[in-house]
Amino acid sequence: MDLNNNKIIEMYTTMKKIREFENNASKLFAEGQIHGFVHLYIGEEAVATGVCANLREDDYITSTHRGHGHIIAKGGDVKYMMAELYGRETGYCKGKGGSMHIADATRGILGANGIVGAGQNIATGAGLSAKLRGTDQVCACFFGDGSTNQGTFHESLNLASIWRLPVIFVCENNLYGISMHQSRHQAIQDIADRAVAYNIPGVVVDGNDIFAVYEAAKEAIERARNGQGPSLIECKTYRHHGHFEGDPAKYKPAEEVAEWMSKDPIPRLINYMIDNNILSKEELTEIDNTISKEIKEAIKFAEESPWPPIESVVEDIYTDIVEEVRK
Amino acid sequence: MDLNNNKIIEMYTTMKKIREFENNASKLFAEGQIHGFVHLYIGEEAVATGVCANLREDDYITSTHRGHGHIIAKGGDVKYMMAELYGRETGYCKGKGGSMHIADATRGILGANGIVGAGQNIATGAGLSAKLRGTDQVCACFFGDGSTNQGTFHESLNLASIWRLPVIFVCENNLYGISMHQSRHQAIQDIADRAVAYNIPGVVVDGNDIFAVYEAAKEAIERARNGQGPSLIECKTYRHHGHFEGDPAKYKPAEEVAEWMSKDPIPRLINYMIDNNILSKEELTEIDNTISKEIKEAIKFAEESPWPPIESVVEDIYTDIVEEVRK
Amino acid sequence: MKELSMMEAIREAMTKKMREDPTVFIMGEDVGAFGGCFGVTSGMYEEFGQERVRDTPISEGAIIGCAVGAAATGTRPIAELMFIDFVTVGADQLVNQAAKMRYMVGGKIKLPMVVRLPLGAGTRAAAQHSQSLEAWIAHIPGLKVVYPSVPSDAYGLMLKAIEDDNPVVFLEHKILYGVRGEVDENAKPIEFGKADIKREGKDLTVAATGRMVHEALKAAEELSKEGIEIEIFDPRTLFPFDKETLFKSIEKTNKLLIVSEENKRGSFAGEISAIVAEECFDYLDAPIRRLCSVNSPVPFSPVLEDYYMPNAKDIIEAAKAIV
Amino acid sequence: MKELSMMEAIREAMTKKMREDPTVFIMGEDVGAFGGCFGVTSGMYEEFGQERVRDTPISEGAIIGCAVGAAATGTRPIAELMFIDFVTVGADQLVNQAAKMRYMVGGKIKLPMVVRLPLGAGTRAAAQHSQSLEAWIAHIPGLKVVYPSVPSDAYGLMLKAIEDDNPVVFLEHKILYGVRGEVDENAKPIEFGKADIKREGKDLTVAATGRMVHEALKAAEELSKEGIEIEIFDPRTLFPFDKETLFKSIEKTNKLLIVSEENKRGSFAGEISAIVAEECFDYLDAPIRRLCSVNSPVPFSPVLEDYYMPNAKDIIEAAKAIV
Ligand SMILES: Cc1ncc(C[n+]2csc(CCOP(=O)(O)OP(=O)(O)O)c2C)c(N)n1
Ligand SMILES: Cc1ncc(C[n+]2csc(CCOP(=O)(O)OP(=O)(O)O)c2C)c(N)n1
Ligand SMILES: [Mg+2]
Ligand SMILES: [Mg+2]
Repeated sequence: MDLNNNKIIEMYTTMKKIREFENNASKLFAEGQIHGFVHLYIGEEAVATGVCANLREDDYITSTHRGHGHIIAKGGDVKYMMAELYGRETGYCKGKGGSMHIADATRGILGANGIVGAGQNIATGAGLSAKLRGTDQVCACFFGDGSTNQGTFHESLNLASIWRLPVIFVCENNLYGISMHQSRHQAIQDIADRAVAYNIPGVVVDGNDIFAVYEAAKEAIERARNGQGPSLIECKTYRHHGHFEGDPAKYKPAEEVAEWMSKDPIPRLINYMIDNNILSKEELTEIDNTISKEIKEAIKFAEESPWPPIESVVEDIYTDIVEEVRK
Repeated sequence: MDLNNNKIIEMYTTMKKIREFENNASKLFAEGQIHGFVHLYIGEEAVATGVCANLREDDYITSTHRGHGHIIAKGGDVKYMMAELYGRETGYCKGKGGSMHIADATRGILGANGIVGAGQNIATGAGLSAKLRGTDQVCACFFGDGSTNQGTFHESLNLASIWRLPVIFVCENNLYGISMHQSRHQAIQDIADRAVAYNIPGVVVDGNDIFAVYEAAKEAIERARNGQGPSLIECKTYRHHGHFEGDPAKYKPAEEVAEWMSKDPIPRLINYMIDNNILSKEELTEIDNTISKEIKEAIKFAEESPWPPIESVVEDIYTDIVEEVRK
Repeated sequence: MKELSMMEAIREAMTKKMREDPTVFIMGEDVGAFGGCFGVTSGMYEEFGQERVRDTPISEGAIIGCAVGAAATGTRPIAELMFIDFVTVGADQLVNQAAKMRYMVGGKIKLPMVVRLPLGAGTRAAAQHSQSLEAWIAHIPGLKVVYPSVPSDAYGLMLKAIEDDNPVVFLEHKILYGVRGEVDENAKPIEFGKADIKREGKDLTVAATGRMVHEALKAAEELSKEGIEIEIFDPRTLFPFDKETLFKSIEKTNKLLIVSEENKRGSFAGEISAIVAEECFDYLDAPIRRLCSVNSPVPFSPVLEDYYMPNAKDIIEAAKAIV
Repeated sequence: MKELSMMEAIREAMTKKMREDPTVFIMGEDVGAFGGCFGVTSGMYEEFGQERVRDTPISEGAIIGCAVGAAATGTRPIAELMFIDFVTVGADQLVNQAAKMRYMVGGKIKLPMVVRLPLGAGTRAAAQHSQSLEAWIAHIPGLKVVYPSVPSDAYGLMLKAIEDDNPVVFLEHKILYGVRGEVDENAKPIEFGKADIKREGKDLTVAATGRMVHEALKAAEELSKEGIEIEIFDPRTLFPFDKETLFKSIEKTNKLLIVSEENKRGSFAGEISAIVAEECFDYLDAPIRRLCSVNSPVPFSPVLEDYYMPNAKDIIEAAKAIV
């Protein structure tokens, strides 16, 4: 493993920041501060982190309804994210998008997406664009197990394959599409097997092992950057919460939950770091405190931000037409 | 092989009838008797014939824009088919459908279809219906190589697989989707490999060998009837004409055409029958003459049939509402 | 008579038909033990089992397309999509298959199927989970379109939708799921194409659908205090559409305001206006007003979303400006 | 000045922009060496090669969705679908992604992309290859909608469409591909939202789009012989829509007939009627008539298809009945 300690600590910081952001989002939702649909990434932090740790700022990602983790991992600012969850003018989307649509074009974040399967298509477009413009940018495309039954999955992998597009398809197999266990929504165990249909590499990794994700992503991203085309990486993971906040997730058997809680990627990485003297407990506490402070500030920023002016409802539809849409 | 001579002769008759129907359709189109889009099945006759020879009258099929062969093989009457191509009142669809929409519900023919990939979904519905009604009917679903890149292919095979539906997915790989050679529209050689993605059997057969098709279909249909779920059969074949009548098919290399003409399924079966004394040349001529007469009569029937009355434009949209749609 | 929520009324109607007819079944994402995204099918899985209350993978095209094949071959499927926004994912199956199949084959196949589409804004769910796309559906020949605003209508119309031998799109406004009202469970199915006058009045006809019927009712209370009596016309089905009842109302009031949650441009509200401007013009004393949502995607922020949609206050203002 | 067919005008405009701007490219089924289903891109593959004139698999969702991603990241894709009927297969990508992305992200992404959709009946291609779905497109906030009726408009509007930084849907009536007319190849792009009066008249305003403009022109010749002068209003873009020019015409004629090949129910013709009934009512002397296609799927048989659509004769009759 060619990972130096700084990189490991950086990845830990990202994972922890996602966890902290999500725990707070959960609390704020329960308190009625945040409205709409909120899908949390708790438990899956190693996936976004391990993949994005290999990306450059000018690389692209596409995301899903469960997007907070991807966005933080790609460098999104939690202040603007939180303000967006609050629906404030200072949010990433000026309050127009909310949790399911956060984007930051300056960092190649092409947006969370409320339509299951939509990101796959968009990722092929970003890959094609990079290719046509002659850059070596790549696009990492995140999506869930449930979305691999949408036609878009199939069409996008096929397109990326025949055009050898620089796209890394990252399947977050968290065992469920809402209440549908994977064993009921498809007849295969490993989604990575679907790579066969497109003649591209398909690998399975332990999605709760940050190093495994990192290595698999590294290889796939190198391939993509070198013009060798797309890959499919299936990360086996688990979401700790319900599908959305408010879902009691009665469909999850208790043993399954217990088993996966014991595989939580964050304690796992902490143990590794402590055992290998990468970080002392004190240093860890310091990092955690910094994160905690950053999230608190983000909440404060959001709370203190103004609501968007109602006139802005007609702005940002087109680059040019504004008032005409009101009528 | 458990085929008796009568069955072989019956299959020959079907293939020859398709060929004769299509040759005439081609001529009539060139003469301006038939309008719109006409996609001919010439060269692919063994596929529909070999599959449908295993079906019961109450089994279902779904078809494509290239549907004449499927419909004849499933027992469609060439008289009503030809009248439909002519747009006459006596046609299968009363002139409302034309070549791309011929159906005969009394024989389980759920319709040709102008939308590439649409039949796959409909086939799963027929399979589900058979299952829910507790019958042992099956549905054979025909589609082209090009259509296997549509999302519908993926979604349907997945659905049929998890629900173990009695559907036989028959891919007619004629090497092209219009002008796109298979090697350019997907990165795999054998479409049957895509079965892996759904954990169902996938087999490749020589689609110009009526016996190979028959045997593969027989097995898949038995599985389906016994509740063992769907299968994917890829039949390698070739269309002799352009994509539609009027397409000069400049994209086909001459050697490729020559190679496939030499594999024409009809002479191949004739040779087999003669060599094995299944049929004498005289008997063959008699069959051919009967077919030729039947098609001539169908053309006469079509030509002499009246146009649909213009008032009928508002009929057959709903089972109940008629005049109200005019306004 | 029983007091039911809109959601319960829909569920009870489906349950009644499923008890009567073994060929009726439901399919959709998480409609089984989970009870559906909004809970509409809650408890039905327990009664009818997984064969008749079928969980599907996330494949809207396959759901509608499978329903088409099933309807064509002797069953009566009810397909649920989680949000009308996802009908875009299965639009071919609805528009080119379900709606046209019977016609294309010359009337020899019938398609008794219901597609249930929850719609509407107000849940802070943003642009891809809040649309009102009834204009799309109503534009397509071959579909019937139902849009109830109260539990008793939902009950009677759902009974009819399941009995109907044609593809019926059943629109359910999410915000109305909790609205309660009296339902006669022995009531007959409600015929399609029969509007309901939700309130009588003489000064202005207000044509409204779905949630806007309730906003209009609120507005009517206020306006009445000021001596303005609006008549509220609820078509209940967009196709077939009950022109006669609408025209009769306009003959009385001579004025028409159409209220709809749709984006105004290309809305079904526009269709209603066009019908009246063509066939009932001589009774009109004033321009036909349409009060619709802004022509923008649905915004997330509560302040923007509330402003985006028409409400009782807007109706009051518009009514006063006309009368 | 050069005489070009509509198809050539579209091709020349695309070629011009592709020469000027290396980020413009085309993708679609068989658009390469084959030249496209109707031949529109014929010869472009030879000039620009397979990278910029890209054949795609049969995956309409992927085509539009890929264009969205490409447009968001620095290129200017032109996506061709073979028939507008197939937009149902990629409707999510057009409606929930292309149209809404900019809004959902607060204006921080722009999507300069063109989606070309051949439409219309008259080719004996039946119900799944003949629709006029412009009402669907125009209903969706976030899209611009262009519908030219003559080669010079097609040329100037296509230049503008490619320059525009927003998703533009470009509608091409198949029957008009062969229609010829003078085109100034040095002409400037035509601004969106500027209608064109295709013929002046004082007795009746006829609003028409696409092929119906030509039917109206034929009708005008006949009517003129009988002393009736119709004014033909061609909006050229459905959104933005040039109300001012339409209202000015109605202020003169006081009568409006809208002619469209769409199914009447829920048509964009209805939207035009509703705009006028709301904002220009006082100038109207007569009911607003809509002359559209029958509310049926498009039938195959030539006799039925011809009857299904409005033609010059129908326009003459309708005009006489109004004037
Ligand atoms: C086209 C579409 N269908 C359905 C939904 C509703 N929906 C939102 S998330 C979800 C489950 C997604 O499962 P998966 O892809 O495994 O992602 P996960 O939620 O597990 O991260 C569903 C069905 C949607 N948003 N879009
Ligand atoms: C959704 C859709 N996209 C495109 C078309 C246009 N089209 C008709 S047939 C065809 C090629 C189909 O190829 P394949 O599936 O291999 O069938 P084949 O014609 O070879 O029998 C295409 C692109 C269509 N009818 N429907
Ligand atoms: Mg999942
Ligand atoms: Mg083919």
